[in-house]
Amino acid sequence: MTVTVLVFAAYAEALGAPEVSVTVPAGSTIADVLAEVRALPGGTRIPEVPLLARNQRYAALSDPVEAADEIAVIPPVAGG
Amino acid sequence: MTVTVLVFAAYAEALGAPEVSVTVPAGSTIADVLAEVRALPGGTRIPEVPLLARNQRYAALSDPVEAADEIAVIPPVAGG
Amino acid sequence: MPRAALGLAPLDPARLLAEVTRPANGAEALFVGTVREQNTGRPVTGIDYSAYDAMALAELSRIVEAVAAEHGTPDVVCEHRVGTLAVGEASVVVAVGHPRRDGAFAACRAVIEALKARVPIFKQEHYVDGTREWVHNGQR
Amino acid sequence: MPRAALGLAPLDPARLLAEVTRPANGAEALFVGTVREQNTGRPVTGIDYSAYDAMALAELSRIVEAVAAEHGTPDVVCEHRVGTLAVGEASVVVAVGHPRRDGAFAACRAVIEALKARVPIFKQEHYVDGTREWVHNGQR
Repeated sequence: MTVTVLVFAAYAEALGAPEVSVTVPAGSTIADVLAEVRALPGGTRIPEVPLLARNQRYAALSDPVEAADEIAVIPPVAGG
Repeated sequence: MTVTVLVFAAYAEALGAPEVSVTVPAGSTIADVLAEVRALPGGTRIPEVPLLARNQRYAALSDPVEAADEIAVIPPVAGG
Repeated sequence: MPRAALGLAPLDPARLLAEVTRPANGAEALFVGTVREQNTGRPVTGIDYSAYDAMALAELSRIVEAVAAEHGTPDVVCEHRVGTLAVGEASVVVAVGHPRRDGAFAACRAVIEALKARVPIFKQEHYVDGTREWVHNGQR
Repeated sequence: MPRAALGLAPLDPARLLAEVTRPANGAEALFVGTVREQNTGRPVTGIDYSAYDAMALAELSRIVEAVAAEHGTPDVVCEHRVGTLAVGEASVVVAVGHPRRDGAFAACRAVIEALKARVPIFKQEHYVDGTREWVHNGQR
């Protein structure tokens, strides 16, 4: 399945886009999606365990992913 | 010597005036002044050890008093 | 600079906030005390605040200066209102500007706590049934 | 009611303060974060704030609702600005109204701490020498 992944700030600069699509087998986890994102050009600038979100809530590497999910890889936050 | 004593709020109501004059011997302390104030009509509504000030700073019962001093007997505070 | 005031005019929190907002500061903390519609269960219609004016101003000035020195910022201001206040009106405003939020919160809190403990200001609550009562901070 | 917002328009602390001032409250605490003229010693000319907009608003809404429930007051509001901000401009305002000052301070502090830890907002500082850098709260 194809999963859309949102990236932000320094991570978007590293990947050259605010959003990327990756292909993973059905039954994959967020960890599998992240591995594909980190395999893209510039992807190694994303740490091995970044902040991750699924459908606008923080999520764990082990959480399952479905094709319709909005997955995000989130840089260290700076609000305030 | 004659000393002017300022009183406030419930204490002013008790004494019927915002300011009273009492006569004490030279060399007296604030305790001596307070004793005279408490001897006035209504004066026993002032506690034995109220908040006291001398020249607009908090003072102790044992502090000396001079005729020119501004002495105050201060009810429990309620600012804020 | 640290500044304290006591007066009859309505307080303007936005003006105090602007006063402590400077390029050196990254955080501003503001505290506003307002007249509640009830106190310890009794409906309140208003409050008369009075003060030992000269000493209250002197004591409040000493407080803002001490807190400013303690917390390392000049931007500590406090104004207290006196006179008759209606429910919802502000009786006191404390504003602090500080490089960091820890300092801003701590200094703001320090001013209001010292004010409540030490500044000779008095209040008489007016109740719905027409009675009035002197109340003080130790009763809370 | 608890309320959160994220937007490009300049923030208006006085409006948020008015929003949380109600007859049931005796205390209002306000926190304002502003752009400092320098950060870790480097002169700053401005900051770009950006966000994962939908999640930032969702997360901030969850925070104000949780803090309101925890501290027993509905009057918890927070607005965060995004876009390019100049030195001295407000990036965030938290306003809390509460019957008591302990609750007002604690709830106000809780919102800004949770926001800084959890809300997906990002910032890039612009320095006097023309360079820019992504910075984050863990660096402080």
